Amino acid sequence: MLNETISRRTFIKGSVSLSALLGLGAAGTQAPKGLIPKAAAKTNGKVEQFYNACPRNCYDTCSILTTVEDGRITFITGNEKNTYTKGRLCVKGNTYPRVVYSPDRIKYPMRQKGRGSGNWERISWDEAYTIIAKKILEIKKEYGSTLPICLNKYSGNFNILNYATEGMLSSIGYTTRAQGTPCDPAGSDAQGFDMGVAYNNDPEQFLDADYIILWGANPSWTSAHSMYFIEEAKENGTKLVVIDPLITQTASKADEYIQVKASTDGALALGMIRYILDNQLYDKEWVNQNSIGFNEFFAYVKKNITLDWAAEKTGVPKPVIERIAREYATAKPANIWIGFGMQRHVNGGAMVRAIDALAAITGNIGKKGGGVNYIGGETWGFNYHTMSFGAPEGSGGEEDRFVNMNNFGAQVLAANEPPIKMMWIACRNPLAQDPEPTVVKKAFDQMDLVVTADLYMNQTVEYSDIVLPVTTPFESVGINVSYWHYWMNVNEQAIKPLYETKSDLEIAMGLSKKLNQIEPGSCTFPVSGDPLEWVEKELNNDIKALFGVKSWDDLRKNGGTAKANESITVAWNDLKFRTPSGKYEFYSKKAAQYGHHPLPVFTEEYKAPKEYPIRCMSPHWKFGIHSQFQHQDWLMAIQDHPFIEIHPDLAKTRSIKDGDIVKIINETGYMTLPAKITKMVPADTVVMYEGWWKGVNYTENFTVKALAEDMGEYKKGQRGIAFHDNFVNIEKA
Amino acid sequence: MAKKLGFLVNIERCIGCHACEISCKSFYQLEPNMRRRRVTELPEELVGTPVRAFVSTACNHCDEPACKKACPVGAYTKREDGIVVHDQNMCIGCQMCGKACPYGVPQFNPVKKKMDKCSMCYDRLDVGQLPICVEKCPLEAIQIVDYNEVEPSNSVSVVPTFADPSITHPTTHFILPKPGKQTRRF
Amino acid sequence: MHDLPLVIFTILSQLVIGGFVTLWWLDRKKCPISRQSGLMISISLVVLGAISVLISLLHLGHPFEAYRAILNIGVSWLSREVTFYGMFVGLSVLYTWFWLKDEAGKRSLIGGIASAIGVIAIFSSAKIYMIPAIPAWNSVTTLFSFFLTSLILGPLFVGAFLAIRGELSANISGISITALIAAAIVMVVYFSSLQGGLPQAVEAARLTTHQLLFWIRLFTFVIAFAILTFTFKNQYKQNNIIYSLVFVILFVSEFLARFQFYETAIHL
Amino acid sequence: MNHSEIKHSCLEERMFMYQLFLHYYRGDLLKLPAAEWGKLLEILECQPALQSNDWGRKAVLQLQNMTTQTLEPFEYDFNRLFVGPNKLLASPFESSYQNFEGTVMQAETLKVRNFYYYEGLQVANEGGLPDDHIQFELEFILHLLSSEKKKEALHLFLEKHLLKWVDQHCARIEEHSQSLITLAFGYMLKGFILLEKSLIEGEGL
Repeated sequence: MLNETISRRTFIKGSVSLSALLGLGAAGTQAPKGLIPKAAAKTNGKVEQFYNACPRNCYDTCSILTTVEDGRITFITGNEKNTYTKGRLCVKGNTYPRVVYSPDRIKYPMRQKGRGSGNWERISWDEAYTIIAKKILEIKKEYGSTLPICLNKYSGNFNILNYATEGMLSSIGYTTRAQGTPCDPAGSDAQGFDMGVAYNNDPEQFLDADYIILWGANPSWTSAHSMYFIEEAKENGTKLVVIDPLITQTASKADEYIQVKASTDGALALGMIRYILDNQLYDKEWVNQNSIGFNEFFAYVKKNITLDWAAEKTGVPKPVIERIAREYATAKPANIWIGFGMQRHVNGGAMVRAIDALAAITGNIGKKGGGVNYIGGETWGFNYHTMSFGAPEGSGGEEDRFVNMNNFGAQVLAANEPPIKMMWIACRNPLAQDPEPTVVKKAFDQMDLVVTADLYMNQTVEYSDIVLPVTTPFESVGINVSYWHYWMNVNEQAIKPLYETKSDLEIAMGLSKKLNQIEPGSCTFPVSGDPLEWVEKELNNDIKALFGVKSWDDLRKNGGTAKANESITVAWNDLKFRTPSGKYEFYSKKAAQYGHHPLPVFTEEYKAPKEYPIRCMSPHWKFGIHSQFQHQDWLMAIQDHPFIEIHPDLAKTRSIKDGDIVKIINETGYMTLPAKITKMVPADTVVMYEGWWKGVNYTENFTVKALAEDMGEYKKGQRGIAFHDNFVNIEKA
Repeated sequence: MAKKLGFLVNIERCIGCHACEISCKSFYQLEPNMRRRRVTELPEELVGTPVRAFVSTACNHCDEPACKKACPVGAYTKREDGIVVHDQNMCIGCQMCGKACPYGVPQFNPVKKKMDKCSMCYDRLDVGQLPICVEKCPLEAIQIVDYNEVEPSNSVSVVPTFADPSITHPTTHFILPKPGKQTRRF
Repeated sequence: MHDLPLVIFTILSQLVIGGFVTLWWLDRKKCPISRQSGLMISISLVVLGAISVLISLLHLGHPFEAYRAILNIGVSWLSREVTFYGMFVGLSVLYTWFWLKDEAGKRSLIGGIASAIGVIAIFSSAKIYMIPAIPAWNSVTTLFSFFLTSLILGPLFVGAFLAIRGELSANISGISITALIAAAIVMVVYFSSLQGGLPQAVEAARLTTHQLLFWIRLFTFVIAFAILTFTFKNQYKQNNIIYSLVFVILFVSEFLARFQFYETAIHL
Repeated sequence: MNHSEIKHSCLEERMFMYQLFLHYYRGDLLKLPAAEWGKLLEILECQPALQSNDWGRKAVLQLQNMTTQTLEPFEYDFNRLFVGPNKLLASPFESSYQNFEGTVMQAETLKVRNFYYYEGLQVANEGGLPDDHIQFELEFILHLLSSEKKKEALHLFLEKHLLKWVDQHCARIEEHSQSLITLAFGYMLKGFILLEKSLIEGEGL
């Protein structure tokens, strides 16, 4: 027991000295209090419900209903008032309670002493803002502009208010931006050349389709809510055809699955077109009235395309091509959904143009339930008020400078006059998600300051100087729409932000305040404001009319979700295309301007080098969206390690058995992971799913070169990456 | 006539997404490895052509529940509507039910030190709501059926990996996927 | 391994019941057993019985609520096992009391009742495991092997005890050899039925025979059999050392067999 | 010394220790200059509670070996253990131990919150910080210690909360600590909690 021999006097002296030493009163007297008298009105058992919006980079962009008891979330599910979400979430959405309350979240602003050292010190927001602001001003002074500051932000959170980060950086002057997208660029350009812009039919219209072709799309994993409508349609007698090099989960549900050689989908489409033209199955009237360049295209096909060639090229037997072509051409309406994966090839844009042409000659464009559906942006007409403040007076430079997001590392390193010295990273994990991660790391090494805003520790945070903790959707305000369905979803603040987390908008205001404190007028971004006012400012009359809502608050009170007016849910219903000619352009001068063939011709696929004969594809994984969600332990409990899918025939040639550790290697890099032997992949291809980073020291991009797609500059400023033209060799490790 | 409630699992519609499993876990705030519903992968050659197929199973609310016979404290009751309910208050955690169940349904909860299993959300059913898994399946692949009223003609009572139904007469039925046409290169 | 308490419990309870029946039988047959020896054996059986009960509680999530385990006696074999084994242990205490009081008549009566209940307890115990969910268990061989464990270990335990006390007058080797031969037959039948059974049973057989434990079990079994056969005709060799040795060898052997019984059980 | 005096001195000593840990977990010691550490060590060296058990002595011994070099990694290690941004190696939240998956703001956190409510208190930033951060629990204990009348509540809170998880917390510190100071405080806390346990057992209630 306690030692009685030490006198009380000594002891009291100790106690007093402790307080004096720390310059604080005894706890509970002068020190800032953690505990305070309880507010009188507090009672237990208060249950509230809030509407949230899942802001992830996902077709489904769900409307969420969040149950909050005593200020903490107890259940998160779909909003029944949204007929697309239908009250249900995907598996990832169901893990949101854990995302919010995992003890592993980033809680406080912190500074790392020595990039990658793991030596972090906690700093206040004020200190963080000061460090960043001072660096910005220092750079501005040294280089005469803010161009050495580079923003790399993309799709981690598509809340419209999150554009505040872009806005804040525009508000300090002209900066360097990671431009482009690893997502859809080639396909979006293709649809841009053909129709003016990519524009898709409402996915709820799968119910109206007579025939559905899912072309390189796997909605079972990437858009479960669309899959519901597809299954419903199937049950009503609609035929579902899936064209894919892999037997995906969706292909497993098809009435007919066609295994096409990767990167030859364009040849298949052109073969089908040849058959349709030969057999007079095309819609002459539609083509005559609504398109230009059909005759040139017709002539090209007649001259260059044969069914035997198509069969040879694609690996799909001629009779199958003929049958599918006939079925597709005679079904009314027939619906094609082109997946993003299909265009991640060096000829991806050209292939999408060929498929567009297939839909056009059969008159399926502009029809309810039909269409050649890829992506759309018709509901995104917000004010983007957060980006509206412009550069401050006297900013150096004339405009923003761009580096290609898809070749980020190399282009950052190559940038000079001025070089890039500071990086701001938000809603992205480039060290895991970019090709050639080692080069990206080198680019980081060149920086004076790397600031990353994130929810969880990941490779990019590990290699940053300052990390800023951000809120989950449930802790901030926002508004979301989808690039696929036609709903607008309100995001209410359901709970207080945990720890010291802040939204990108709050961070933008805070930094602007600090910049203006140090150097008045150095940042045009507002220094304060209620997020609720900010979000109201996003809605203009057009978007209010489109969705039939009076205001954000009105929508919040009335179900939290609204669908756009029917008039826009059928793409090109008015057949007024947004091309230079106003018609569907089989012959596109615009395409020629950008250095492409004006017609939807077949361009050759990337050929496997001799040493690396096996294609390694990295499609999306069902328990993650890029590098998000996969690391959550609820999902790790289902699948706790990455794997590579190998066809038994291929495995045999390398004596690889199920579960063996396999080394995947090419000139860019290598990694080792367990094999899963399966007939779901062809024997010339292996598959490693995208976005796995937790618990391994590699990412699927270790072997991916920054090989460009054929298109992307027209709509996205930069070409995309041919992720799926990644060739490797494998061996038993 | 009394009801005979059972799950009808439509494998044709199931995309193996695990949303049923995780929504149940989230709703009941179950410990990480506790699952009242589980999604398992079926053999690739299930319907002849190779496909990715999954089946989602929970408690099968058997007509002759082996758990009920094995339980030494009588924690199991079979309600009139056929739901097999496990009373966790009575359970002493002997785990015999888990051994006796041909489907290994009752799981030992290492925190509560008691067994745990699906109750078909009977408290929700009793107030006119659907079980969480039924309500939350994005594909509407799980249904509750009163087998005394309808015997779905296209359903079967057994799938590969599912134990012989003659042991406990489970009420769960399955709709098997229709084999699609495949043109494969390999 | 979380079934270890059950391994120990089943082995001990079967040993205790077997020993008890042997003691009662010898006593009833008027084989000369001193009061002191009878009391000592009886007490040791009660102690082992009590230990077995305590160990069995270890596999419960809530050991202090174990008393409720008799509630479902109408249908649950586990309830029955608990009830009958509980009764058996209770009666064996009473039986011990009559050894203490040296009341041969009451002793014989209570012993008889307890023996019958003990037999029912082993029967219930075996029935718990004869469930279709675990094909390797779901056979009458489980029942036989449980009784045979009792028959192998019980008499030897008492025999060894009496031999040490110098009071052994019956030929225990005979019973044990018979039991071992029966056990060998059951073993053969068991493995051939596993091989011809459901995939889970085949897997159980494969797992069992692929463990070193199985070969130790077989080896100890054969050694014990050899020693016993060697001593069968030679009363002089039926001494305390031999019986103690054989008991220990067979205890290990049976323990390993039971351990594997649980360990390799493959659920449907 | 008569009986009541012993108790009195125990109480003050306990308050000192709780205060020390409160300051520690609040991060007040992170910026303490090397010279001040010397003074703190002097105070610690004459604490009867510390000297009375192995862990306390071990802790003081550790701190006596302190040099300016050992001071530098202290903050980084403190953050790795208790603050982030990485996965916390020795989470300071009760729910990380009491909740099976370590999720914060669950039933376990609410129980702590209700305890505060019962005493008419709440976390200043309620909802923003899980109520069961060790810093709040320590502050709450200091509040309860300040009045003889709250003894029963104090014992209940210690038994149901702090004493239930701090052992595991200290074990994780021991496992992951890379700094002499965090390890010393881990030892010190472990030793102090042992004393608290025996004190409560001794006093019954």
